[in-house]
Amino acid sequence: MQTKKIPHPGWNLEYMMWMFTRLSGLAFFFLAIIGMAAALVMGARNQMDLGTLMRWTFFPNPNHVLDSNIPNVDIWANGFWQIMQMLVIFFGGTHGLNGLRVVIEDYTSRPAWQSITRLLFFVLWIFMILAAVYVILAS
Amino acid sequence: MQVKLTIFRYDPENDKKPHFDKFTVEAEPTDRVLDLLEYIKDYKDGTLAYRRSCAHGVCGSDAMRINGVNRLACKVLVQDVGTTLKVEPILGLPVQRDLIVDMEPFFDHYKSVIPYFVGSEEMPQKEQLQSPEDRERFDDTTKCILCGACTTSCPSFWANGNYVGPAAIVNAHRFIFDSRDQAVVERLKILNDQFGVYRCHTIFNCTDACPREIQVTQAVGEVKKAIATARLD
Amino acid sequence: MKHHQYEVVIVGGGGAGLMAALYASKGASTAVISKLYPTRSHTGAAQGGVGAALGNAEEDNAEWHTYDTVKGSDYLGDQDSIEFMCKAAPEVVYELEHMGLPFSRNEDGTIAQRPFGGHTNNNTGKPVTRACYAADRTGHMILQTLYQQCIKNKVNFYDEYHVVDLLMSNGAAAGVVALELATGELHVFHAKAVIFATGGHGRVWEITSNAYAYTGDGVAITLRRGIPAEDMEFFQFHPTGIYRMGILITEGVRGEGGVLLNGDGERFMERYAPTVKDLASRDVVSRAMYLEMKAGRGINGKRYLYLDVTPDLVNHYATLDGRTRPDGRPYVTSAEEILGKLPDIIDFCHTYLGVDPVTQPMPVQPTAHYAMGGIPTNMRTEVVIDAKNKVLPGVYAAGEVACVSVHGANRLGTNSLLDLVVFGREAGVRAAEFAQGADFQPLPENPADFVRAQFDALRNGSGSEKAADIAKEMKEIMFDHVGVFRVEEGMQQAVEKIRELQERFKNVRVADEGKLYNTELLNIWELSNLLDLAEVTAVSALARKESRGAHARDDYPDRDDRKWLKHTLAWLEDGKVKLGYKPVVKTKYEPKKRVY
Amino acid sequence: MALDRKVGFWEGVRYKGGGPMLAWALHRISGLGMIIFISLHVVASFFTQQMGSDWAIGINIIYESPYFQLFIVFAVLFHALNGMRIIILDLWPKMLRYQREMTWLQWLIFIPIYSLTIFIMIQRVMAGG
Ligand SMILES: Cc1cc2nc3c(=O)[nH]c(=O)nc-3n(C[C@H](O)[C@H](O)[C@H](O)COP(=O)(O)OP(=O)(O)OC[C@H]3O[C@@H](n4cnc5c(N)ncnc54)[C@H](O)[C@@H]3O)c2cc1C
Ligand code: HEM
Ligand code: SF4
Ligand code: F3S
Ligand code: FES
Repeated sequence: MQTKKIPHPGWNLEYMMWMFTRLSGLAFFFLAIIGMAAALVMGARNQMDLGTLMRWTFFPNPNHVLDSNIPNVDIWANGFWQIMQMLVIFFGGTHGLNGLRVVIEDYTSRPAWQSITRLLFFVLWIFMILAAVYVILAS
Repeated sequence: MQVKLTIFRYDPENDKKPHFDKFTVEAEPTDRVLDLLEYIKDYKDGTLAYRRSCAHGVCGSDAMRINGVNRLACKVLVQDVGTTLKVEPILGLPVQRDLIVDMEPFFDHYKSVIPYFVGSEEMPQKEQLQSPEDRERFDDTTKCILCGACTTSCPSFWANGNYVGPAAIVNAHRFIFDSRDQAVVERLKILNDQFGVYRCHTIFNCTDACPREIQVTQAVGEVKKAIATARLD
Repeated sequence: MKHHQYEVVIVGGGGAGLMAALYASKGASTAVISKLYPTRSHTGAAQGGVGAALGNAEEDNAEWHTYDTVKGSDYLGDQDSIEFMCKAAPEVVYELEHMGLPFSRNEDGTIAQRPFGGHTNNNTGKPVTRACYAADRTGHMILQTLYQQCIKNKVNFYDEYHVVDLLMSNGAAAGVVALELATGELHVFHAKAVIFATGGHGRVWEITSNAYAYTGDGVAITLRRGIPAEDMEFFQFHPTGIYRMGILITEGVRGEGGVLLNGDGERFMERYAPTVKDLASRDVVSRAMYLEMKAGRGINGKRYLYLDVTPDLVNHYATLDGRTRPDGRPYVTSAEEILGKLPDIIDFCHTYLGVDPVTQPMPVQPTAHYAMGGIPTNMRTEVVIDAKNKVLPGVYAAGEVACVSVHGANRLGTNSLLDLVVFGREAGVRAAEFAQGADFQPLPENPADFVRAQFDALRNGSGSEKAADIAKEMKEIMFDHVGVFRVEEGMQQAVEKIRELQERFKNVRVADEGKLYNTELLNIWELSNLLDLAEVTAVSALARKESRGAHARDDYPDRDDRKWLKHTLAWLEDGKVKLGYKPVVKTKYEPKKRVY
Repeated sequence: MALDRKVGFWEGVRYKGGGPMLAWALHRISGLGMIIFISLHVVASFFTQQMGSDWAIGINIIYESPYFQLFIVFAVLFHALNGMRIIILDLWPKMLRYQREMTWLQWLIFIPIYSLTIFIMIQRVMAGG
């Protein structure tokens, strides 16, 4: 059978989040590779505390690596890494919180509950992103 | 050889709670589990209730949980499952008596996905042409006998009875990928929903359970992809 | 007790019932009552194909189809009905295709067809491709497609309602009584017209391809209400059932070139049907197999033979036969082709035999398969109740339960599915027409009493007999003595035995006192139906002193057209079988000796 | 009158699903583990930075403990690999036929990497890190 184009069946939250989950999943791989490579180049090799390495990789923020024995963390504090941090937190937070929503909605069939949980999640999501952005910019 | 069966019993008229009954029967290795149930019903306990008809895996009456997995009792032989058997009703549908569950919710989901051909209403002069390749495209999902083994093996369905379930998606797939059908987008719209394909998390129990060896998860995946990309391929 | 009212009530949700429902619901309020979920009906088990002279791959026409069917019926079929059915065949097949039925396809996109036993090119006598198929799941596809269309057309279904009685007033239909399985409650359906489409009764025999549900309820119910049963001695034994289980292996296997072999490895059908060999009609093949096994040429002397479709062997015999494809190329098959065309058969063999048909032969034996006889009807599916074809107003029958008769003494493969759709449609149309021009008959007083009495008897038996034992003895004696081959003595024995079993049956007792899903009560009630049908079958068979089609007697090996070219009618009166006969309808085909 | 349709937790666990069912359960657990951990962490960092409150330090102590690290490494690694498998299957549903092989492959990649990680971590702990 040949590929056949059909009208789009419609955009909705579930559809968009499904797509977003897959795309962000892919994005994590790239972000992680870039982050990890940079962290290693910049000194994590000497350290190899996995927790720290991961914090570097996923959230390259001076705050985050304070307790390492790498003295110079200033190089992180530039615009590029700030954008990377924001991307990670945006993707991670959205992917993860949406995942949590999916899990909860898997187990609730009552529509009333659903609107409440959705609102809650929305608030949580906004708060988390704002908090993260604040932390990033303030450091 | 002797086979020991532990069978789920529940009779709402007399029992408050379900319990298990044990039976021991003489059997050949090539006997079907259904043959054992028939023997028990004939000679040991006539009150045992279950559904069956064709006895060779084509009518879909006797889906039940045999040693922890959904199977058709007429399609498993003693030699495939061993001599200690635990037989229970399929999960996620209300038990009406013993191994009989209420299939209505299952059929309601089935009916919700436009599970019928939509074409022109005119009286035909000749057949609509379809190439063997186009016919092959949806062959797998035409095999479904609506036994319910897949849907009732799916943890997502257990968790949430609103999920249409793999069987309904399989039957939608059968028409979505039929080159003659004209209601493809309507079906995709129905499945592009919170309780449509998105409740499937590729758990695969459905494919393992399907007695017709339909690639159920693949069918669900193809529908997801058709929705995601607005393409049929 | 609950009451319902519909203009047309259809008993049975198989191919015939659903087709009738589609048409009846266009003109009248309609309900389908079925003891199984409609998709569990036995039509779903049909494998090989539905016959229609589309002529997609090679020359074919309805005339040939008609002649083949008449000849196949051993001239007992009513020729006007047969002609009607064969003419309607291409049209209904196209209609099914437009309902979405996924037929297998030829390269040019048309519906694919395969050869089947007894279907021939009337000029050459060679097998013709006439069976329209969807792999080896044709019946499944028909059943699913019709059910889907019923959903589309919002037909009313009463699923898992077991019809147990037919109600009549003023000599016409008034409705039916049904037991709702889930609650054990009796329901009365008041109707202007009732269509019976309850399928066959193969469970009378020990080895059978038929479902547990095939207990002849329709015929038994009508017999009890004074309606005769026609041609009950003609029951088809399909040559190739899986040894000991009876599960059917479609004739399509032989259509694809499969060959029957005896214990000496000989293709014995050459001796019995020199032209079409393994594709002779079913009665001929079953009889030949029986003779081979009787002569000690079963596999290892046992009572089975081999059906072989391994590609090498198929190609070997295809070359010897000079078999060609419709386009003239020599016939050479491969493992892939066989896998593609017979997937379910291969699956059955894996599951139940541990045999791979692509590399190993399958052990087979004849298996009780199809009831040619049943409720007598005319061409318009109206039930007729005497030798003069007096119509019983408002009662219709279609499908395997009916005897139109298009199958006569022996049904050709693929003609049953055709029968279902053609006469199912006819029944729907006719019943709706009837309903538009008729009033509801008043319901009889206490409509459920007759059934209650039957159930009470089952509940109050002494309990000294087990239903299962009686069933087993009935099946064995019927298979041994009223099976593929029959002789006076054996059948006499069978009749006596069945009568004895009828007596013993009175002592059976239903242990289950519950109401919900009391399957035991219904199974035992079904056994009472089987016993009645077994008796009618054996008595009808004993009376017919000739061999014709599926009724093959050792002591009367020849067909006797002078005395026996007539349909049997059997009434059940006060537990006794009364026989009568009616003439066969002949149009243009004079009886000839039947050779394949 | 019929028995409720609800499937209890243990009832569900008793169902003999295959490898993919296990993978799904682990994917869920790891995903939830990560998001809960990250949420706490972000909130904690926020409070630490803003008001230097002490409870953030408590959280840091938890996630710096070796057991927690074992879990979180497991979660990240498993979730990433399994997520990748799911994405691939979503893109090419035909691969679902080779599901079994894919699951094998996934474990084949997972086990050495995770073992190596554990090995390194244990080594560090032994070395008095
Ligand atoms: C294994 C097998 C293979 C076959 N292959 C072919 C083939 O290739 N080609 C061919 O032409 N024919 C074939 N046949 C024959 C053909 O399939 C059947 O004759 C045909 O399907 C019968 O259809 P039906 O509609 O009359 O009955 P069914 O489809 O059996 O339907 C009977 C219906 O009646 C209902 N019912 C019965 N009793 C009651 C009751 N008391 N109350 C309420 N409802 C009741 C049942 O629930 C069911 O819905 C095959 C048959 C078998 C068994
Ligand atoms: C390489 C990285 C990642 C990939 C490839 C990935 C991929 C995926 C995919 C494909 C799903 C959907 C699963 C399904 O529909 O069944 C998913 C779900 C989920 N992910 Fe991730 N993910 C990654 C990282 C993360 C991270 C960092 C978090 C936490 C913040 C996270 C939390 C979740 C959660 C909670 C779910 C929902 C679980 C469920 O529905 O069962 N994921 N992930
Ligand atoms: S897809 Fe398979 S398991 Fe599911 S209902 Fe159909 S036949 Fe049964
Ligand atoms: S088991 Fe359920 S989650 Fe999807 S793959 Fe099958 S439907
Ligand atoms: S009895 Fe028909 S599928 Fe098992």
